[in-house]
Amino acid sequence: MIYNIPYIAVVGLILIGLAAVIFKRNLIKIVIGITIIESGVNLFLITLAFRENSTAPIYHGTGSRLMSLPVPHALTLTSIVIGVAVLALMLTLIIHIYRHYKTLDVRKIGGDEE
Amino acid sequence: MILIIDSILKTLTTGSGFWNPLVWIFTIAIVLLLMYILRGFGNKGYKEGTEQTKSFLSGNEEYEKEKMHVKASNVYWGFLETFRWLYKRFDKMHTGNVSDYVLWFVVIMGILFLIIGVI
Amino acid sequence: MMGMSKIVKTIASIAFPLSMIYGLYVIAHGHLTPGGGFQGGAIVASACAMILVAFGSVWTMGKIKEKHLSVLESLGALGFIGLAFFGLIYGINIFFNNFLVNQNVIPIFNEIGKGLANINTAGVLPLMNFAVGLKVIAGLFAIVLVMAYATRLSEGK
Amino acid sequence: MSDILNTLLYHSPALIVAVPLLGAFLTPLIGKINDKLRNIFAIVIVLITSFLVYLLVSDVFSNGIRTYVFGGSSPLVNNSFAVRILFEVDGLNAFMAIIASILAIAGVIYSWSFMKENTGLDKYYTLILLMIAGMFGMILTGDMFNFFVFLEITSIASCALIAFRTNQGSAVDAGFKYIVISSIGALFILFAIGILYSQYNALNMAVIANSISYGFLDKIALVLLISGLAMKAGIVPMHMWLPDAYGRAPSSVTLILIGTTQASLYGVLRVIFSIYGKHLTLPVKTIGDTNLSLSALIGIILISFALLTILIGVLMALKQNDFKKMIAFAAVGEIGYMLLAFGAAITSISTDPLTGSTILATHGEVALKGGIFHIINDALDVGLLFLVAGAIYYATKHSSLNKLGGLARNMKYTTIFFIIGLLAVAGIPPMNGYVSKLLIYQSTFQVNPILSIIAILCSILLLAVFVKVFHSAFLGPKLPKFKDVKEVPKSMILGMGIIACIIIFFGLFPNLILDNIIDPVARAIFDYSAYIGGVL
Repeated sequence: MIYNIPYIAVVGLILIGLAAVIFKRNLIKIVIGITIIESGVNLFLITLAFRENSTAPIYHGTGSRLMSLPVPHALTLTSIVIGVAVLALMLTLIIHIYRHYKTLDVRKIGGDEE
Repeated sequence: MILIIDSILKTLTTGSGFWNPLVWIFTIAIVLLLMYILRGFGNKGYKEGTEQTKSFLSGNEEYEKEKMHVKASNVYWGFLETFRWLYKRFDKMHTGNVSDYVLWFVVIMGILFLIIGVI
Repeated sequence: MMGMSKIVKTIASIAFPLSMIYGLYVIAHGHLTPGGGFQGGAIVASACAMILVAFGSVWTMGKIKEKHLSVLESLGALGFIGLAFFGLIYGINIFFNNFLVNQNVIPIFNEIGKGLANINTAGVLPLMNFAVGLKVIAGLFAIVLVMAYATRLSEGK
Repeated sequence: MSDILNTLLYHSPALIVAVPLLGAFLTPLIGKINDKLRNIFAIVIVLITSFLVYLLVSDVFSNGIRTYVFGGSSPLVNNSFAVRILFEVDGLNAFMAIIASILAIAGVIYSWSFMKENTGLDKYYTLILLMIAGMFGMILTGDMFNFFVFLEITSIASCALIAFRTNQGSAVDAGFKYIVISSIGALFILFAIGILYSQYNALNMAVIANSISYGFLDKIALVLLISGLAMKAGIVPMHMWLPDAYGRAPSSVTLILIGTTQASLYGVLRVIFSIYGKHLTLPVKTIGDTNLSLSALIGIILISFALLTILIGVLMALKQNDFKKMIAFAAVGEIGYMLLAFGAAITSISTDPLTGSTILATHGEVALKGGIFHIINDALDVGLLFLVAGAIYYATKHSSLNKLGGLARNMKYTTIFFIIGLLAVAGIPPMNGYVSKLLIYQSTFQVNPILSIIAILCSILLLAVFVKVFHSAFLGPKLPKFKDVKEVPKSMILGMGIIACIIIFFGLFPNLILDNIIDPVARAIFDYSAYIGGVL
């Protein structure tokens, strides 16, 4: 049971993020929701890498040779890097949106100007 | 002999028929030629730039150019009017709100879960 | 965004070199310890962002221009892709080939497995880490700088 | 000479992605020297890439699957673990690469004049080359996680390009919507990749396809992959981002966006046909005496999505008054046709009672061919129409159809290109759209007559949509405010001309294309064991 807690947390994080994206009106909160979904997925990948009594995958020469899987760690890192880029892009676009529409309410933006 | 003609004609067989664009072009060329010949039987008295070419609006004056052009939103007015009940729903669907877009995604994902996961 | 008080400025200028060195250490030891180009670059970029917050975006924009950063960023990316292309030319001719390991051209990078904490191991990996680090430092700092500058403009109106 | 060609051919899968990437990072440095040089540089980079695509494609169609491993020589480590990143190119990948390269060439040439009046063109060319690199990466990769990375690269670059005209609030808004949608979709795809990795300890598509079983977690992964990729491909009712993004981006960007959308569609096909290909004939449910197999289930799902997509896309297009938004909705409808064909093909998959292998019925084969042919036709037709819309915007600075009129008198070439695109999209002979739609109608009629009736009806409505555009933009009296409108510059005509020539060529010689390109692709899609054999 205790090993399932991370997976429950993953599903919880994804659901919280989705709820934030769907029900919140502020653009910044929508972005926060996406970031929460992303942390949920990252947590899932990290959890996959875990082995009991394992160490970080660094070559020591001596000691315990049981290491956690390095591949999901690499995946998580890549996904974090991509997440940073997406986050920066979204925030930049929000700055522009605020300049044009003078609001961050998701219902009030996006109409055609004509 | 028939086989050779067959293979030239049936460039694209679809199971129940065939399609050859070259034959089609040949046919359309003949039809165009016929049309041109028919056009030659027409009245020779047509002159450009006289009152013959003026639009006939039941005797009224012709409007200016901008007003004469039918606007895009007026085209297919009847069709759009008939299906207004349908378009009302479509408009309700296309809110232009990004939260709704994600909501549709989640709904579809849920439906697919029900269909694929449960069955 | 205007600069903050004198205390903040002093502390920031003391902490800046320390965090800078720590970030560069993480970049340089990317192939030996956890971390690497992106992580170290993010540390250095956040050190720069700290300076930005303390001294204000106008002052920082006077010191360093965004277009210089974008050139640095291009150079970092070019270094990474260029190293990958060098793999095509040397050795067994594979894209992303680690051409500096087990060869006789530049033996300094040849020492894989000899000393565990030796920085000259692992062939092209440290070089790629440097390239990625350069790109991340320039890229992240440019993003933060431009955003701070942009919000300054909208507040001024 | 042939030695160099052989080396290039050997490395072509990697170089097709790496050359635009290198070009993308060199562009800002070259842009510091000279603007014209930078434009020429971008075009040259795309031409080199297309040449590499040509080499790769001609080899794949004659010699079969080509696998390229990064950083090593064998895909397997210790004969068991497939940890290395690899590109695996079979007929389907090669076919998508052809589409991507045609769109990339036309888009880059077109943007020379089209974007001349904008500032920040260094970044524009960097982003467009990044987007092309990401698109090729998505198409060519044989690794699930790599697919996700390239998906994100493409969506980040294209989002920045959609919002390129930051002085228009609607463009920025469309970019924001696109990035929200695509990042959420991509995160769910990543989640599915994690699920698959946790079970089969591999990220390689072929290895996963080899060892996949159809348990509960695989079902979840299938749902997540299909719904995430379907959203990126713009399938109703997850299409709403598409008219915004297509309609508000610069036209040259829209052209390449079509390519990325179809790369996502390629992802759907790869997931269904290759990764889950082993279990397509698996009976999942018994109702009475008949077994409902997975292929029938997925086929019915795809067909119902397709009908929704066609109907809503076309009906909404009829109502729009904005030129580009109208074409965007028509593009949604066109995606439905491909999906309809693939759905019809999947329903006809069954197990051969004698050999036990999976076979495709004859009408399924025709449907598969029609669907594949329609992918390239849709990209060309809709792309040409978007370029025409861009040309009209360039000449008149209007995109609302209510304000346009009488342009045929001033812009002859553009009008001709529009007529070609109109006939092709509506499926009028002798354009290419007719051939693929004919195949689709024929095959879906054998699945269920109602499907093909709806398809034909919507095709007629599509013609009506574009007749409306033709009437209100090109016909009518010469409006006084457009007195001084001139024909667009040469590079834009060249960009449109390339696509128009290909459309006419495909229309006049469909058998050439069908025999030499579509047939191997149809066989490659269906043959999942060959795809697995490319790695293991």
